Amino acid sequence: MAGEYDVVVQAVRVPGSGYVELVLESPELAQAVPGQFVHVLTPGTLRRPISFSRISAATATAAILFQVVGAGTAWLAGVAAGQTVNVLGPLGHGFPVPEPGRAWCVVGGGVGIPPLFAAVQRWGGQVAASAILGARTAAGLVMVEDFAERGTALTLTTDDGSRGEAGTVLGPFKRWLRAHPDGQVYACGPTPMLAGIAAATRGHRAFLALEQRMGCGIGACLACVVPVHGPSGPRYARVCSEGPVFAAERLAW
Amino acid sequence: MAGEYDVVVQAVRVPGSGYVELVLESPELAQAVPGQFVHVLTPGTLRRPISFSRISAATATAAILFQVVGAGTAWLAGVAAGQTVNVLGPLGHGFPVPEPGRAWCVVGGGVGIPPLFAAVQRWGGQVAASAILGARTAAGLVMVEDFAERGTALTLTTDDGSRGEAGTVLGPFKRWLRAHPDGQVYACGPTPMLAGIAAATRGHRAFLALEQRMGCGIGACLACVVPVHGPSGPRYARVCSEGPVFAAERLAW
Amino acid sequence: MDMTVRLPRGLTLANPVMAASGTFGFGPEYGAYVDIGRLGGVSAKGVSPDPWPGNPPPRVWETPGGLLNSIGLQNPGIETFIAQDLPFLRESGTRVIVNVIGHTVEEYQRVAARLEREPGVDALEINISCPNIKAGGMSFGHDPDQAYAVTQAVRAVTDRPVMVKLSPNIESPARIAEAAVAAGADMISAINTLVGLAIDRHNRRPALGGVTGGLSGPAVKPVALRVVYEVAQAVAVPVIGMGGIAQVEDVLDFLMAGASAVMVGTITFQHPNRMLAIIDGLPAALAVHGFSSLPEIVGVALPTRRQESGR
Amino acid sequence: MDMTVRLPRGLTLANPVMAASGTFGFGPEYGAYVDIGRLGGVSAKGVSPDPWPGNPPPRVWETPGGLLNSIGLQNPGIETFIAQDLPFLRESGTRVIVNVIGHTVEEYQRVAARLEREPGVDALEINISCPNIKAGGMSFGHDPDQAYAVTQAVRAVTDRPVMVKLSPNIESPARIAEAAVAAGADMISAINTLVGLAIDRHNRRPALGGVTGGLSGPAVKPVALRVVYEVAQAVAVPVIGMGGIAQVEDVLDFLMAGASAVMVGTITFQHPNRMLAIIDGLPAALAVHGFSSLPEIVGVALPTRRQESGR
Ligand SMILES: Cc1cc2nc3c(=O)[nH]c(=O)nc-3n(C[C@H](O)[C@H](O)[C@H](O)COP(=O)(O)OP(=O)(O)OC[C@H]3O[C@@H](n4cnc5c(N)ncnc54)[C@H](O)[C@@H]3O)c2cc1C
Ligand SMILES: Cc1cc2nc3c(=O)[nH]c(=O)nc-3n(C[C@H](O)[C@H](O)[C@H](O)COP(=O)(O)OP(=O)(O)OC[C@H]3O[C@@H](n4cnc5c(N)ncnc54)[C@H](O)[C@@H]3O)c2cc1C
Ligand SMILES: Cc1cc2nc3c(=O)[nH]c(=O)nc-3n(C[C@H](O)[C@H](O)[C@H](O)COP(=O)(O)O)c2cc1C
Ligand SMILES: Cc1cc2nc3c(=O)[nH]c(=O)nc-3n(C[C@H](O)[C@H](O)[C@H](O)COP(=O)(O)O)c2cc1C
Ligand code: FES
Ligand code: FES
Repeated sequence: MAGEYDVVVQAVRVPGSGYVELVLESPELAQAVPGQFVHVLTPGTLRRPISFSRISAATATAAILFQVVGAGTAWLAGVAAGQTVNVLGPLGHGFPVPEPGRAWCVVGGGVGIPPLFAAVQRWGGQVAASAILGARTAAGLVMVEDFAERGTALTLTTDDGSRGEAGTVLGPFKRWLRAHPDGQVYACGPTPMLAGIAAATRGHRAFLALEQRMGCGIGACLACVVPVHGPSGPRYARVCSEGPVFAAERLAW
Repeated sequence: MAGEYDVVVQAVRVPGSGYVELVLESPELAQAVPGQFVHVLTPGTLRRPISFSRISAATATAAILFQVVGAGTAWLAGVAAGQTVNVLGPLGHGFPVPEPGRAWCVVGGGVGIPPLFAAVQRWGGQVAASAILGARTAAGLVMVEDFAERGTALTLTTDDGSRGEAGTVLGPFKRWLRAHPDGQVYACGPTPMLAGIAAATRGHRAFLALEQRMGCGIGACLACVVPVHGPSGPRYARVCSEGPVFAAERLAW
Repeated sequence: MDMTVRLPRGLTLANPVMAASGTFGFGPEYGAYVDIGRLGGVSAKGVSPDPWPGNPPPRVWETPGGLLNSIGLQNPGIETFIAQDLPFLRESGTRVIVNVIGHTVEEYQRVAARLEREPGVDALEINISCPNIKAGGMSFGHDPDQAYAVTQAVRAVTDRPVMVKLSPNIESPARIAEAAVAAGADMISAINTLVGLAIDRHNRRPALGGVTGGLSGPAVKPVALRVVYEVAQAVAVPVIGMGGIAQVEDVLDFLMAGASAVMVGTITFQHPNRMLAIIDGLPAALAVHGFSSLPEIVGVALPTRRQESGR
Repeated sequence: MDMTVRLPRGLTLANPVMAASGTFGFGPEYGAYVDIGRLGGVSAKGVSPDPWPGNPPPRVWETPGGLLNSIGLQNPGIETFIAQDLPFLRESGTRVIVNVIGHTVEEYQRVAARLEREPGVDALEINISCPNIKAGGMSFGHDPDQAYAVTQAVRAVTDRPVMVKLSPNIESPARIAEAAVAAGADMISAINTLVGLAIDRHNRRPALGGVTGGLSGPAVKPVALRVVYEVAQAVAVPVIGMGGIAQVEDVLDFLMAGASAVMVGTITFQHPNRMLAIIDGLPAALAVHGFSSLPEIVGVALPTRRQESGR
């Protein structure tokens, strides 16, 4: 159940320079749906939202994987195994269960990759997944080995060509979509990438996990909005509580 | 020379519950005059002024002894030996050299005691000192053993009578003054105590080390003032740069 | 120690700590995290007659010791509020304060009049001080005559306790308070946010979608205390203080400066349960500072009270 | 990268980082700690025709992310300043700005006129915005007509570059800026401190001897940026930005918001050498953010500049 929890950090991993993954001991967080997130207490005046990178009910743990970009993530990167962090979670609406019998592709950019791994970890046994993962440089391609271990069909891209195809995920993704006209898509990453996917997937089953600056993280402050189609024209929906996962067609970008 | 220094904490002592003494390695601070102080960098927006409790040119160290009263001193109490603190110092004007051949009494209240020990440490060999030390309770009577080791004639008082005479230092001090009409006095402590001493010592050689809320600590911001007699009536003088030690008769309380 | 606060028109709070408008949603959102019934009260997010869309995102930005927001008073309108959120608040057991907004005097009045027919509304807070909307809103809080007009219009349609919320973005909030009280306000609440701006260096533009935003959090506490201190001397009605409260000592400061009760906002985003911790800690904190009752501390730092007590 | 800033009437700064008035003394005090000659400039503590005693202590109080001060513009008067402090500043090699205060228009004018006879004064900063004195001071900064009158009176007696320093404690600092520019101000500096109050809980009274004080430091940065952003759009003259600058990124924010140069105050109390660190770090910080010259960044976040560049 969503709540405020002090959770022990069971392990700290460094999947690459500037990236940190924390494994959190928490039966409650271990009930999360992939695509959900925690709002982590850091110094400063706001918490920091971070998606689950792995969720394991069996071990009663959930992990978060983040890039160090500013003061909050820098602080969090300094937390050691055995220490406690305070989180609100699991928050928001995660991905829906992928429909069996349809080709499934997860498309992740940079730190958008972790929640997609959580999805593949959860549902990859039932529905075979392809993964198209991109980043600016090879260093940003996190969790590739985790996908590979699960037998996910992988396509990698980097903006600078340092690993996989040069360019963005949109090229390989459009090829995949042409090959799988009935395919379903889960995506997470930078806004331009998601906008490109939304444009390419009209009529498809496509779910996007969005980011937005957040206050409360639980639906109270109306900070974290994105425009969605409403019955009477566009309206602002809260990413934290109505998302972060939205059906692509709902978004009024 | 006064400057900004990163100094290594050579040792941490806990002279009593809620009190901490840090020995700082610094040839520069070791040149200080008793009564001078350092302005210590702590979190928050202002530094914290603390007087020297011991000064040793021989070991190139100077110590500060403080009571934990708020966030700044609590932070400073957490500094461990071997770590570095940033200070501005030595700052202000310390005590003048006591005149030889005159009885000398140091009167200290609570955390006003440390700078007086520094004075006795420096000049006690030349001019025999009496010390009248007071505090609210026995726990506040810091450095008593240090005075005792130097053979200082000691009188102790506590407000609650838990050690020494019950009451304030003013009782024993006035007795001392009657016995030593030509005596000289150095005092540091809470304002009411200093005001009492100033009132009792008109015509005597009396020097008071004052406290005041400080900004810069070096004379630039005019925050730390006390009223003193000026050529054309009272004016505000800066405790940090014109003090903290003032001749009692200069003060326009 | 009895923590009850007795305010005008029979408004009685179980304790002096309430949730500030806009930081506690329309009611249900924090239900899973906070035992709402234990709060002194909840001021719901501002409600207008018709739905307001709010400002484009980003709508929040962290600043040193503070928070900028430019929500733009997004709200579903009074009818949806009454249908969807009010029942929850009414059942929660806390005192329910509805924060009222409008573009015109008539819009404020419409919300107040509409609420008159609803049970479970304990007070109205007239928000004439929100910096995040272009028309109306703050301008009412910047001009005594307009503050008077809005308050009078609301007063004309309700017998409920009415508090008017002040903007700190003007030379003299006390003059606005005087106008509101002259027009029939039962209480003053202060402060709303300070107008500020942050830069998104990466994108080389103002960080907030609404360009400027409202500053709240510990950073603004000294400004809030100053306004409370001035207003408490200017008017005879109770003042509800807020701005940067993060711990129980902050509450003591506001009470000493003349507030009869307080609201707590931004800190809730970090610590949903901090309000309850403050409530739990208040009796001991008062005792430590030598107070044996709540009324004793209210305004003790004001010149009048200081003269009385000879401090 | 060339860090020179060219301002009106030939005022040229070696770099855009100056010491803010009141936080750097009258000149000599920081001499032992800071290589003053490397600063873009120094604005000395406010000077009046005759000595002012200042406010009773305590005069400073720490607040969350900020500092309250109530110095009350203690100063030895213009003659003592000229005799004792100006020679040091003049020799230091930095640009010397004299911060001018008065109780009346005539007093401001007297200081300006007196300085006209002194070499080594590079500019005047007219402080119509200090919250810490009862008569004069801030009231001039709260009324466009009075701001006009003071500026015009100073302009009449000096050919030196004149900047007028704004108060943020009003609805529209931009309107004061317009009045000052109409009266002949060459530049605007902003912001002075926000009026605030702290409570000394132990003594149950306002913490500062002067009761209210001026809030500065990182806490006020969003308010300062907002004022700079508004003023830079309202007037065509250069704006000198300040309020809460603590690191080089803060300087970028102010420049993007429309400031041509900045002043640094409160952080100096913690880090006397921070201004020099900022100066040293500025070229690299500009380069990291894609700027190849200083003028390029100035005002890049303003609506007009954003249209030009299509961002
Ligand atoms: C639902 C959600 C899930 C996320 N999941 C991940 C994840 O799994 N891994 C990961 O590395 N990052 C993730 N992010 C982004 C992450 O929240 C930011 O990188 C982080 O907050 C930056 O904090 P900071 O203090 O280091 O940076 P700063 O830039 O100093 O942060 C300043 C403020 O901006 C906010 N902020 C900064 N960047 C973002 C952003 N991209 N989105 C939202 N708020 C931001 C911060 O929360 C903070 O309030 C997610 C964001 C959201 C909204
Ligand atoms: C010249 C001088 C010498 C001092 N020497 C000593 C000493 O040797 N040992 C010792 O224990 N204390 C000494 N003090 C007092 C010491 O500075 C304060 O106890 C300390 O600053 C409290 O900081 P804080 O953050 O723990 O408390 P807080 O109360 O949280 O501090 C808040 C602010 O108030 C200021 N402040 C609080 N108390 C005082 C005070 N009594 N005087 C001046 N400013 C204060 C702090 O510096 C800070 O800016 C001295 C003060 C001065 C002016
Ligand atoms: C995100 C956010 C939304 C707010 N919305 C409202 C509102 O709708 N109506 C209102 O009167 N005040 C609103 N406020 C102001 C708060 O009620 C409060 O006056 C202010 O934040 C100062 O208190 P704090 O520092 O404890 O947050 C809002 C504040 C924040 C941070
Ligand atoms: C202790 C102190 C004294 C000040 N004295 C003056 C002054 O004499 N004249 C003036 O124009 N501004 C004065 N100021 C305001 C500063 O120049 C500056 O405008 C303000 O502090 C904001 O900048 P900061 O946040 O970097 O300190 C003073 C500020 C402080 C903190
Ligand atoms: S972050 Fe508060 S509503 Fe989403
Ligand atoms: S603390 Fe700045 S002058 Fe003394």
